Amino acid sequence: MSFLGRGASSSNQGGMNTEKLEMAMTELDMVTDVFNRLVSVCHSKCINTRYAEPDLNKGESVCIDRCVAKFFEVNKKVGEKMQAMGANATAGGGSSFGSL
Amino acid sequence: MSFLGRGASSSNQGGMNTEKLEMAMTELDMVTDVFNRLVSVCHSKCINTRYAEPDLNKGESVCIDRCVAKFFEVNKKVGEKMQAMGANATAGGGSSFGSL
Amino acid sequence: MSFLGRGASSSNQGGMNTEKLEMAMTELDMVTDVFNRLVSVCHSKCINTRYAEPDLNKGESVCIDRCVAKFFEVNKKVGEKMQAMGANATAGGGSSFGSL
Amino acid sequence: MDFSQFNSAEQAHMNKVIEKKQMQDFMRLYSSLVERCFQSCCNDFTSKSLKSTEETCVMNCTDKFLKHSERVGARFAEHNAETMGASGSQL
Amino acid sequence: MDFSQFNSAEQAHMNKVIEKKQMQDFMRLYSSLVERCFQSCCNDFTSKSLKSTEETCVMNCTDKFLKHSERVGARFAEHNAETMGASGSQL
Amino acid sequence: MDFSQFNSAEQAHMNKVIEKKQMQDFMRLYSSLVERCFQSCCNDFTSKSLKSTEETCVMNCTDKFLKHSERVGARFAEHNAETMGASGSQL
Repeated sequence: MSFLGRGASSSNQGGMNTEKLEMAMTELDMVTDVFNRLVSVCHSKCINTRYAEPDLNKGESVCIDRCVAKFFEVNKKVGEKMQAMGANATAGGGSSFGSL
Repeated sequence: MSFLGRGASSSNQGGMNTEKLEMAMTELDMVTDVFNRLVSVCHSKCINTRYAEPDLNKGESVCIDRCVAKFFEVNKKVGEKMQAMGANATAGGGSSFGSL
Repeated sequence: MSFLGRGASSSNQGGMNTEKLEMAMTELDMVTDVFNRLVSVCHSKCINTRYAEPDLNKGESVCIDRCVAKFFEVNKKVGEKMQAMGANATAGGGSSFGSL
Repeated sequence: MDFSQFNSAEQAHMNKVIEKKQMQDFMRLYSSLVERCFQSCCNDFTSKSLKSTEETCVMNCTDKFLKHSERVGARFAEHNAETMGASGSQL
Repeated sequence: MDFSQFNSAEQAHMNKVIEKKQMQDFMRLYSSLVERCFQSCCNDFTSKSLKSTEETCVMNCTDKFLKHSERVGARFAEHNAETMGASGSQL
Repeated sequence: MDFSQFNSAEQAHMNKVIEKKQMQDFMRLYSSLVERCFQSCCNDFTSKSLKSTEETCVMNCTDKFLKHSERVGARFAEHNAETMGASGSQL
């Protein structure tokens, strides 16, 4: 959507390399997306939703740390798997899965 | 958002009819949205989440085929219903519901 | 994304103050987001999903009214809480939470 | 939202943007409705065609969701009107 | 979708936009897959490293989801082809 | 992300875009928090006003979610720092 209406010479406007900026924005969007999923999934795994107190208790805190570590391990495994399956052919040859 | 800052003569820039392109993009977004929902809902209906094996078994495969067929039937019924209710007045008179 | 490629003098194009328009659009997006969440959460609280009849029954109707009222009260409490915690420092000093 | 401070070019542009957004929102509503009613009503995949009980459920689900949505919208608008007082137009 | 009425500048632009969108969709697929398989397979947080049963589950989950997605895509394409007839290209 | 190869116009523009995005992300966080805490804490619709037990629950829910989010963020940043080594700035 956002790429419509920029005309053909869109790759250099006002002294800016817009392609590079767009790539940075896409990366930022992706990191935000992963972070939001991580927050949500670790909340569902670790936080007691009775909400009897305002602070994270010891068990919840430890659970969060492990949850994040495990999530990144899963992220790496899934990335390797998808690369092995060649599924990332679609992605234009990106090779950075698993490193996030 | 993406339509801001394009100026008044936005409907023809660089020899492109941007209105037409935007319509095509909107359609593409909509099809992608429907497809993602279809994948998600049929996964929840058909796939055993114990993940004991990597392949779709016979039962899961047949279920997927029926799930997709049924989803399109529901899509059609809902579209007809909304047209009948005149709810699609909001959509600027689009008449293609149910055909996706 | 949509802000890339607009050039440096983007704040006034074609006689329009785009900053102001963008702010209005952001507000519109936010209101839409809140409304969609409200519809979804009150549906889950109030509507019987057996769908035995097409109309809202008396109990469902009353529940919806109370659900919306309560949601706004929660919205206000959460906004006040976040302001008290200074969490909204990130938002560039916006002070309109709780009023939606 | 209060658009009264916009000049006419801005208002015209804003109207176009809002119209576009309403179209997208309607599409999103439509597909979410299909997903929601399918999820609630279809649980038998021994055949690929809709059973009549499923179809009735889907029709009621659609009807009810739209009525629900309308009622929430009415309460929402009332709340906005109260909160913002008499100044300007609200969503 | 039928792009046959587009001129060449429009088609070139459209292709770029679609390519970009596919990249974003792929990223979205990737992160949703990680979330999905993590949610289904990881339930023990007495340690921070993946157990071998969890790892097997994640691998199977990934494999199965992609096969599921492919199969849904095939049925989806068939449906589109039927609905739209022989005119133009479909997604 | 590493913005060190950007020229100053690009960095300035990028900063503006990021600021805008942070605003939107904050709004999204805020509404998702309201939804989450309402969903968990409010289950009695025999009256339209918040009961004190519900209010306490909502306050704790908000507090806890923000602390949770902060802790996840800290671990996330550590992970990124480790993965990417000493080169450039990370999100």
